[in-house]
Formats: sequence, C-alpha cells, structure tokens
Amino acid sequence: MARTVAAFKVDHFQFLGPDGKLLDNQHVPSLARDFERLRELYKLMVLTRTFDKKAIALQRTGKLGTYASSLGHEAAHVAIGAAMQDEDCFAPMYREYGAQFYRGVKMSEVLMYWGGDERGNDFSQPKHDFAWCVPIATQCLHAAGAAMAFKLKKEPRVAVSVVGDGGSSKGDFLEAINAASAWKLPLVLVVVNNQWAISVPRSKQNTAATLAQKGIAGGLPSIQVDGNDLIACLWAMDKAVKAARDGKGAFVIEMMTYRLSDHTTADDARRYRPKEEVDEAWEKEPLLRLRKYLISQDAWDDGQEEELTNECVEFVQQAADEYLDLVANDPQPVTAMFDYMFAELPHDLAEQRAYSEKYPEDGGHH
Amino acid sequence: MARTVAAFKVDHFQFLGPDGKLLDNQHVPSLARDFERLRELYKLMVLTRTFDKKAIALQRTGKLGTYASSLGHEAAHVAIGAAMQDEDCFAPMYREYGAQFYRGVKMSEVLMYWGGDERGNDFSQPKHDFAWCVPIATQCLHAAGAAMAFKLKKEPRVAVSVVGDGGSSKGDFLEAINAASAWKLPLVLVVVNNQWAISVPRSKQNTAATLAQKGIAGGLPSIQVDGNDLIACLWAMDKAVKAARDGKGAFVIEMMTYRLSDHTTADDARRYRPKEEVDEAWEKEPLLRLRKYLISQDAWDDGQEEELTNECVEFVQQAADEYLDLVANDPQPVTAMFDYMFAELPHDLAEQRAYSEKYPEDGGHH
Amino acid sequence: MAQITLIEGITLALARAMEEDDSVIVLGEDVGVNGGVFRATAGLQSRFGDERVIDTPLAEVMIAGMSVGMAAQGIKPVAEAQFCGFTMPMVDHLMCHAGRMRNRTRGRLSCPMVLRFPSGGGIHAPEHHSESPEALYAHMPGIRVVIPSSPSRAYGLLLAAIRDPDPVVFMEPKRIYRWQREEVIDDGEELPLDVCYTLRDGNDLTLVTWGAMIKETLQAADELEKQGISVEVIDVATISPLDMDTIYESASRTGRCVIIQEAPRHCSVASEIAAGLADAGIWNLHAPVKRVCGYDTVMPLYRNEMKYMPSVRRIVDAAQQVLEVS
Amino acid sequence: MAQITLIEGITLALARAMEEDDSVIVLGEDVGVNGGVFRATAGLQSRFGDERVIDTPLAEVMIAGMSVGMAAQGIKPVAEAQFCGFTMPMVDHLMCHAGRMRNRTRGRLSCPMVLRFPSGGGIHAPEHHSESPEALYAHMPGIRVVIPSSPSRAYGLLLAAIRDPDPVVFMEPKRIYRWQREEVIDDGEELPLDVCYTLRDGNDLTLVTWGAMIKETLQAADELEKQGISVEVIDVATISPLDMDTIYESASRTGRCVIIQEAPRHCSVASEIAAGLADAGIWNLHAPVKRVCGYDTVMPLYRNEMKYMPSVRRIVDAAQQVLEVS
Ligand SMILES: Cc1ncc(C[n+]2csc(CCOP(=O)(O)OP(=O)(O)O)c2C)c(N)n1
Ligand SMILES: Cc1ncc(C[n+]2csc(CCOP(=O)(O)OP(=O)(O)O)c2C)c(N)n1
Ligand SMILES: [Mg+2]
Ligand SMILES: [Mg+2]
Repeated sequence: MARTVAAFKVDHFQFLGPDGKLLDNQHVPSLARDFERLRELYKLMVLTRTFDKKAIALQRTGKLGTYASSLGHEAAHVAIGAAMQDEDCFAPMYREYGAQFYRGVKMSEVLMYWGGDERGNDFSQPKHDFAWCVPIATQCLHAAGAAMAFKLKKEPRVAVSVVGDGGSSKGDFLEAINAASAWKLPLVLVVVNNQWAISVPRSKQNTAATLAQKGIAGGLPSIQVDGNDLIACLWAMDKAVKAARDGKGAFVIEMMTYRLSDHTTADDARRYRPKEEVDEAWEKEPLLRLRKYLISQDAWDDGQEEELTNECVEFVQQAADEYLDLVANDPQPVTAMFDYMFAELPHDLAEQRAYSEKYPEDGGHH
Repeated sequence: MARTVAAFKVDHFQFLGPDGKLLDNQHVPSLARDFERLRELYKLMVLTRTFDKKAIALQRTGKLGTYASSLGHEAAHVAIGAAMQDEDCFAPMYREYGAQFYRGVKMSEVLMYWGGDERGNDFSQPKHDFAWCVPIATQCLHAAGAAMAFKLKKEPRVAVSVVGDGGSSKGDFLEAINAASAWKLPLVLVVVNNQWAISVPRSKQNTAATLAQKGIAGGLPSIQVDGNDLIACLWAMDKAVKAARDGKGAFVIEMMTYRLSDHTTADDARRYRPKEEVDEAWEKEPLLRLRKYLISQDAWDDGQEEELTNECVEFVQQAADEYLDLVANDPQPVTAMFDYMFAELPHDLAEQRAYSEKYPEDGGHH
Repeated sequence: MAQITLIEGITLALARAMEEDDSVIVLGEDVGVNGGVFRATAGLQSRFGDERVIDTPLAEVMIAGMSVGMAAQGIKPVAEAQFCGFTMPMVDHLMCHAGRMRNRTRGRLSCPMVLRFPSGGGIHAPEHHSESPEALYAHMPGIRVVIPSSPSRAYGLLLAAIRDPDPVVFMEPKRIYRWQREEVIDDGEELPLDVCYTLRDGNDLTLVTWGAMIKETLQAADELEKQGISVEVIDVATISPLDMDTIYESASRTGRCVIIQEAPRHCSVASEIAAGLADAGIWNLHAPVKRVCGYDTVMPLYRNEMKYMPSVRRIVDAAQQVLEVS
Repeated sequence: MAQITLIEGITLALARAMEEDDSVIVLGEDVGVNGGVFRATAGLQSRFGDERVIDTPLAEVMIAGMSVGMAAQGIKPVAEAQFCGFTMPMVDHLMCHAGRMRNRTRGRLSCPMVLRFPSGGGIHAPEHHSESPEALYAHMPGIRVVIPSSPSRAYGLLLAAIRDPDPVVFMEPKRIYRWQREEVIDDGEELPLDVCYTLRDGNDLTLVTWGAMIKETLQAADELEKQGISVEVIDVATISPLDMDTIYESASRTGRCVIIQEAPRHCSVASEIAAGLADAGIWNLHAPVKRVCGYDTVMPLYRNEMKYMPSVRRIVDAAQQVLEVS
C-alpha cells in the first residue's frame, strides 16, 4: 500500500529572451521596469567583461598568473552581488568578480590575487567577506558557518555562496544544504551551472534533470533560473535573500549559463569542446540581451554605450596600472610569509623568520 | 515565467500492520503468500534477536567489548540479506547482523570482531563482502566502487550498502548517490532510519520530510517503507536489486524503524530518550507482527515457536562457546599486527616485527 | 577545593570559557543532552542553552567547515569530534582553511576555533577509536596542537586554547581521562601554549613524552630510579609549536634521551624531537636518541591494543640501551 | 629510443600497465578527452576507451572511496587527484580504509590502488596547487609513498606502484615534469619500491633529498665540488618504506648529512631521516644533521613561492655549516 509522503518540483524562471524581449509581459517582476537599477547593473556587467579582457591580456603578456575568466557569467554574478546588503557575507569560489565588484572589492585586488600576492585577499571592502576559495565547494560550508554565526548573534544578515556545476557533486555542498535544513540558516546557495567543469560536461556530474534538486535532499526550496537573464537572476536572488533575512531559511538557486571562455588561462577548451556549442552559447549571452531590452525600453542608447565602453577601458587600465605598480615597487618581503601565520609569532616561526631574512632575494620571482 | 522542469515524489510502502494484518489485501505483493520464505526469514529474525541478547549478556559479563545491538532492526536487516544473491556484495555499517547471517557470516565471527579480534572480519562467507565499517557512511562509497567494478567487468552483480539516519547527513552518502546517478551503478543504498543517531534524534539531522528524498539529489528512484514490516522491506529490496541487476541503475530505500536498544553497550539511552517513545515503538516492532501474520495464515504455531526458541538459544550458545574458546586458547600473537599490513612485509616492518617478538606478553589484554 | 579528573578539568574549562565570553559555543555530535559520549560537555547545555551547546547532524566535514565559517565571523566554536578516527574528514578544512585564514587574508579574517577530541588507545574501544594522529595536525602550518596530561593542565591549556586567536587542535588522552585526581582551582588562569612541563627532575636520562604515555613513562622512571638512575621526565604538552629549548636543556644535562609516544613512528612527533636533537642538541648527546613508539602498523582491535603501545618494559629497555653507552 | 620527460615517463607507464593488465583503469577529473591538466593521461582514453579512462564528477571523497571499493573487488584503480591540495578530502579513505583493508580482514580483502597527483610548488600556480604533503601520507600505516625524480624512475616506480598488491600514493614533482629528458626503454621493467638512489658519489658530505628538490640539490653539489668538497647525493624516491640503510651507509662514510625538502619541517620526512641518524647513525656523525626545508608556514602565493623553497644558497650554507665542524 503506497501513500505519497513528500512531493517536490523544480521550476525554471526566465523573463528576458535572448532577443531582449520579455517572454511574458503579464508575469514579469516589477524590477523589469526599474530601469535605473537595470542600467546600473548593465554597466557593471560591461565593466566586468572589460576587466576580464584586460586580465587575460595581462596573463598573456606574462604580467599575471593563471586567471579564471568570468566571461558569460556576468548576469549571474552581478545579480548575486546586487541582491545582497553590505553587511551580508559572500563566500565566493574564484570567478565571481561581478558580485565582488558590486560589493566593493577593487579590481586591483583581484589582479593582486591572481598575480600571486596575498594582499589581493585583504579586500578594502567588504571587510568580512570570505576570500577566494580554490578547494571547490568548501566555501559553501564556510557560508553555512557564517549564517550560523548571524543566527546565533541574532543579526539580520544573510550568507551567500556560489558553487559550480562541477562543485555541486562534492559532499561539502550537500552537507551545507543539510546544515541549512537542520538549522534553518539564513543562507543562499547558488549553483552557477556553466555546463562545464574544466573538460567535464554537466552530463557527467550526474544524470539528474537539474542540479537545483540537490536542495530537495534537505527539503529546501529549490529553483532554476536562466543565468543569462539578469532579471531572472536578480528576481530569484532578491526572493531568496529576503526569505533568508526573514528567518524562513535557506534557498538553492541553479543559474543556467555558459562558460564562454577557457576554464582558466591555463586551459585550452578547444581540446574538448565543440566550437558549435560555444557559438550557440554566444547567441544567448547575458550582456547583449539586456542591452537590447534597455534600448527597446528607451533606457539606453548607442551614445551611452560608447561612453560606457570608454569609461570601462579607462577604469580597468587604472586598476591594472595600480596592480603593476604595487607588485613592481612594493613587493612583499620574504618575511611576509611569517607575519600573518598567527596573531603572535610563535618562537619556532620567529626563529625561521630571522633565518629567512638572510635570504631575502633567494629563489625570487621566477 | 515559470515552467516546471522536474517533479518528484516519495512514496511510503507498508503491507503488514502492527497487528499482523495485511493493510490492503488487493495490493499486497505475491511474496506475502510465500509462507515458506516468510517462515524462513521469520526464523532468522528470531535467531538474530536471540544472538543480540547473548551478545549483550557477554558484554555485561566482561567477555565482549562494546557491542552495537540490532534490536528492532531485524526485519530491515534480514530483508536486505534475503534480497541479495551470494555473488552480490554487501557493505555493512556495524549492526546489520540479520543481513550478514543470511549471507553466511558466522555468529562467532561477529563476536570475534566486537571481542577485539580482527579475525572476525575474515568472514568464512561471503568472501567478497566488505567488513564492518565504523567510519560512518564511508561504506556507501565502497559499495559504489564495488558496483562500478561489477559494471566495468560486466558481471551481473549488485552492491548494497546501509547507512543510518545519522549517517545520511554525511557527504559520503550523497557522493555515493551522485556517483550512482552519474554512472547508473548497480547499487542499492538503504537508509535504516531508526530515529536516533546515538542521542541525536532524526529531527536534528535535517528538517526534510523524508531521508529517502536525498536520492532525488541524484535523480534516483527513492522510496520509503515501513522498516518493521518484513514484507515491505523485502518487496522494496527485491524491486531495487532487480532493477540494479537489470542495468536500470541505483535505488534509495529509507526503512522506517526504531532502535529499541541503547545505541551500543557503551550508551545509556535513558539519558536522552523518553521511556514512552520506546514503549510505543515496542508496539510496532517487527517480530511480533510477522509472527501474528504467519499464525493467522496457519503458517506458524506456538509449538513451532517454542521449538524455534530452543533451537536459537542452543545455536547461539554454540557460537558463543566457539568464540570464547578461540580467544582464550588461540589468541593472536603480537606479530599478528604486522602480518597483514602488506602482501609482503617491508624491511622496516620486518625489523619492528622482530623487535615486537621480544615483548610478546607486554601490555597484554587489559 | 575539589579533586577532579582530567575530563572534569575539560568540562570546567569549557564552562569557564563560556561564562566569560558569550561568543564561545560548543558543537558536535551528542554534546547536548547526552553531554558527549565521555561526558566532557555534561551539564553545559542545561546551563548555557541549546544555542550555545549545539548537537550537530552526523557530518564531520560540516562540523569543521562550519566552525571555520563561524570562527571567521565572530563566533568562537569549540567543536568536538567524537573520536580521533573520525577527524580524518576534517583534515581538509583544517589544513586548507583553518590554518590559512589569517595568512590568506593578511589578517583581515582569522579562525579562532578549537577542535577537541579524545585520542589514543587503551580503553577497549572499537576500531577507529584509538588512534593518535597528532603528527598529522602538527605538520600543518597555522595550527596549534595541544595534548594535556593532567587535570590542571587540561584546564589551563584548554582555556588558553579557547582564548587563543588562532586555531587549536586539542587532543585529549582518553585513557587517562579518569586516571588521576588533582585539585584544580577554577580561577580562569590559563597555561602557555608553547612550553613543556618537567614532571620530574633527573640527571642521568631524559624521557620525553606526552598524553597518556606519561603513565607508562613515569612508571618506567620509577623502575629506573630503583636501579639508581636519576631520570628527568618531560611532558611536551604543546606539540606545535614545540618547546625544544626545554628538551635541549634537559638532554644536554643528561646526555641521554628517549622519546615515548603512542603514535606510529614514521614521520612523527617523536621523530621531530629526535631530529632537533640530531641538529642543535647533538654536541651534548652521549648516546643514540631512541624512540619508543606504537608500531608502524594499524592500531589493532582491542585485544592486542596494549601490545601495540609502548610498555613500561619497552621504555626501560630502551633507557638501559642508551645508559649502557659510556 | 626516444628521449622523454618525467611526465612522459608517467604516461608511458600508465599505458604499459593498462596494456598488460585489463583490470587497470585510470580515473579522475579531466583525465579523459583532456588528458589531465598536465597531460599525464594524454591519449589514453582514445587508446583504451572511456570504460578504462574515466572522467569523474568533481568529488575527491568519491574518487578515493570508490577507488577503495573497486580495488577490493578486482579492479586496479589508478586515481588522479588534480593537485596536491585537493587530496586532503581523500585522507579519510586512505587512512581509514585503503591502508587498513588487508589488515582489517586478515588478508581476505586488499586494496591495490594507486593515488597519483602532481605535488610541490614552483610553477606559478594558484593557491592550494603547490603543497608537498608527503609526510601526511608517510605517517599513515599501510600506505606506500613514492616520489620519482627522473623520467626513468617515474616509469619504473609507477609501474611497480600499479602492480603492487597494496595501496601506493604516488606524488609527482610537477616542477620537474618537463625539466630533463632521458632515454627510457618501454620494456616493462619496474623499479623496487623500497630503495634510495645514489645520484652522485662523494666522501665529504651526504645530501639527501627527493622530488623536485634534486634540482637545487644537484646544483648545490656542483657548487660545493667547485670548492673542493666531495658530495654524495641521494634521491630517497621511496618515502615509505624508507631505505635508511643506504642513508646510514653514506652518512657513516661522510660523517655529515644535510636533508633537503620542499615541505615544511615540523614532523616531516626530513625529520624522520634525521631521527634515524640520531639513533642508529649517531656514532658515525661528525656534525649536526641539518634540515633545509620549506618554512613552517603556508606555501605563499606564487610571487614568493621560490623564496619559500630551499634555494641553492640555503643548501650550500647548511652544507658549509656542517663542514666547518671538525
Ligand atoms: C576540491 C577541488 N578539486 C579540484 C579542483 C581543480 N579544479 C579547479 S576548477 C575545476 C572545475 C570546476 O568546475 P565547476 O565547479 O563547474 O566550476 P566552474 O569552474 O565551471 O565555474 C577543477 C576540477 C579544485 N579547485 N578543488
Ligand atoms: C564518521 C563517524 N562519525 C562519528 C562516529 C561515532 N558514531 C558511531 S555510531 C554514531 C551514530 C550513528 O547513527 P546512525 O547513522 O543513525 O546509525 P545507528 O547507529 O542509529 O544505526 C556515531 C555518531 C562514527 N562511527 N563515524
Ligand atoms: Mg562549471
Ligand atoms: Mg540511527
């Protein structure tokens, strides 16, 4: 004798089509009419893409280490940043520059980090956000811990973390979902599904219909949105952040997008990915559709676009100069590797630090 | 604009009520009429419970180490064993004696293990099953590995693993679900939900309606059964094992039961668990209802019950004697800790082994 | 003043730390109503509430990862792992995050967390309950490792660990949880996290150990004293950073040193101490530095566990070997 | 015969092992079409099919746990972890299962798996890509640890590791993946998993190292030779079990030993070797045993990574210190 004890569904939300037209004028959220906000976010998306191009150029000319591009993820990333308050806490993976720029992280800091200098992680703002997190999915548990801290301290703050389609296979992500469920944490977990984990396609992570449904493991509300549609991303994030702040617990949002670049500058995606797939993805990319939409609503025009382009290029160049100046003229000394290990340097490290000073130039930057 | 991209449900199955009556005569599986099989399994359930009592008595009298009781889990465990073929592979946690006895593990081996002697893990049968696994949920991935091996070797074999309500929170369990999904593994994952993880109640593991729904994270068919109803447990296991063997992939089954005992002999559940809850659980325990059912179907009677009781006591006593004799008269020498570390003893261990022979009695059994 | 056991010293320090700092919380499996499987957190939940003494789901990665997250955001988590063997899934968050948070962010964020757990063998426990993994944690940069061996040191060192602004792995020698009673004054006095304790002065030989092995080591010292040998016994207590100065000083006086540990030998804490002696300490040594350790094998199930661990006789024999050298 | 690099030696050994034994499979992230992020498995999938060269989901616990399961059930998995830092989640299954399977079951089951991964710093990689965690693995009972440092040793040792009936952690010094070319004959000849290699004979001083540090160590030896010092250089290669006999023999001839490693010093492999010398080797030492190591800090991001690692000058200085002693 069977009785159904639990039922679930995963809904997919999209408002803006690749052609820049609203899919259904009756059901669009009000933010689709908030042109001022959309314009601001559009600008940040363009700025982020401009930054990306510069960073890759720096890497190609030997001025930056391995860099993880955010090309194609701009809507998802910017929406994440835009939905959060300053006092909320972001636990990024490694390519969410759009979210971080919105929150105040400086471009020169991003460059410092990928340029091999820890000072990039010392964000001038926001002081409490987590640093980039290379061990994939671990950041989800740090965010869960932050959410727990806010809950325990009765602060109306929300923690937000991001994981990739690849990272969603890791136990850490699922333990974070479980924790969020157990304690009703003010936590938003975003799966930025860009279809690839380096060379491994989404289909190899598992055969489930969605990645959003991982949230069902913990009974969390779980939805999917078009990750190239800024309006859908922001609408979902707003909703999830509000629910979390209101004490209603956690949310899982899968944002469907596409990694238009190589995985990082150390990767060559042509080895494993058909050109047609990439070409097709370009048709759906997030910037163009938002621009078209804004233009169609008389909220943007070609003149503004040109002005923006110039502004972005200049702004990014300044950040690059700042970065290059700092690493050239104010590099961290060898002792910098000791000075932040502990609040107070233990005797053994003090000894090693003194020794290291005898070899300040050894094995330098190679 | 929303469209539903995935929908799921978790069904609960029960055939036999606590009163020993079938809940719905129209929908019972045919195995409810296979009295020979049910009788055989009933006997094993009684034997398992008899063993349990003996093991606890041995522990209480200082003849056995910490022991994890299976009291109340007999239907779930025996059904797991009964649904498997010899060549299938079982990856137990630590209290699934009913399943193991069905598969051929000797009672004296169980006692050896909890009696602190590795030889208990050298099952006389089945040679390929995994040993007891104390680090919770890790066994799920070993089973996934076994299932992968069978798949790669194109052998029609199935791997089965068990995890508790507590263990279902661990990433290992969820990574096993994900692996099963990615490769369509011939794997059955059983959550034996006995409502407690030592002192932590099910409600603290997470707030999801079921634990079965963790399978949805990987898109696996996921069901819940009354874990005190042997017929439901066996029906579900048969179905899952068959699907796995037929190349249809993995299954998650949550068996709802209750830990009628302390967690282990090192635990005192009265500290954290209301007596009423335990009393109530006794009303639903698995043996009585199956006995009532069999009696009601003229498939069992009091005379047989008495005979069975005597047989079980005698059988268990023999196992206990065998165990006590072995550890008393044929203990493992100190060198036994070296001899199975590697196929061939490396030089450093050979040296340490020789040294250890100088201290054969040191620090003996204390 | 009450005479208390080592584990009671732990409980006392936990209560004290929670009393004096609202941001201190305790979390782990069964730490709440049950008070921990060894009763280390007994009574804390009823005293401080279930928002400060938190039963967690059964998920060690989560406990470690969330502790890192909380610690970076203003809470001071004191996480309990139920047994040493179950800390292995936590290694990732300790190594890759707890020990790096401050350094990674140039001090912007930090990770003032404690991970405490019962360690070592000898209580007839099942598999995976009896390991001594201190070397793994001591090898990780950015992590302090502490192992108390008396009620008062348990109290003082745990207080210090909780107050410390950086992550501390606090390993509790479960075999001696209830071995000795000692008067411990609950005055909130902490002990330094970087010094050894000389438990017994002597001139002929230095025995260096920590954790539950101080039991056999002190017994061995007794036996040796009966043979007229003057033995110094050092309890390392703080494994990382290691107070080698105290050990150098003693070994340079006695010229002879034996190190005793329960853990396997290969790449261990005993090896680290011996290596220090082979370098800065070598001129004053009159004999080889011996290590008496658990074998480089899996810790056996309980019937043979005491055979695995250094016995008094093994310690005495090693001592005599180094004493024979003239 | 082709002159090949170290990483090509790896690929050659993988292909050979898969050719000769159908039960050998390769699995890991990006090992298939992509051939691994360093191209160690390049060409294997097209040659052996995607049932034997398997791209996995991104889940290290799963890779380790399933490898244990497969290995116990008749498959010989050669798992790749993408970088050293990402092996930390695998520690649990290695320590608690791979190293214990045979012992736990008294030989009924075993665990013939290999976990191979690029290790060490020096290639300008991001955070967590540059650690040298060999001491963690070497401390675990039941696990062999191997680090090749030349194309031919990579080939011979990996073949042996794959054929070995027990678990092997095989760490590849990525900094020298393409440093030197050497003629390697693909004859299926394996090398023993328990011996050191003497790369250079000498009488005044023994330098002991492994992995990528052989580069700086050989350079230091050159410099010292120019100063008229005869230097013996030993490549340990097999970290566990450790061939101390070769090291004792050399150090007893030269009386002086410096150990060089990239990893932090505390409780490390260098410490183990020094500890051995402090015991069985002590009578023949004429000078303190020095360890030149990575600092006991987090491996810095790439701009300072070479400052973290032992430099030629640091090695030469340590050598001169021990040579000054008479
Ligand atoms: C735990 C861990 N394993 C492996 C890696 C190496 N690695 C870096 S990025 C990456 C793929 C990530 O894919 P996904 O999660 O989809 O995120 P994306 O890069 O596509 O945004 C891998 C395997 C890592 N950083 N961390
Ligand atoms: C990884 C791990 N963490 C902690 C423990 C200690 N421990 C043993 S049993 C148990 C509770 C298990 O509860 P559950 O998974 O529900 O299984 P049950 O014992 O109820 O059958 C705990 C915490 C363990 N064995 N393994
Ligand atoms: Mg991706
Ligand atoms: Mg349970």
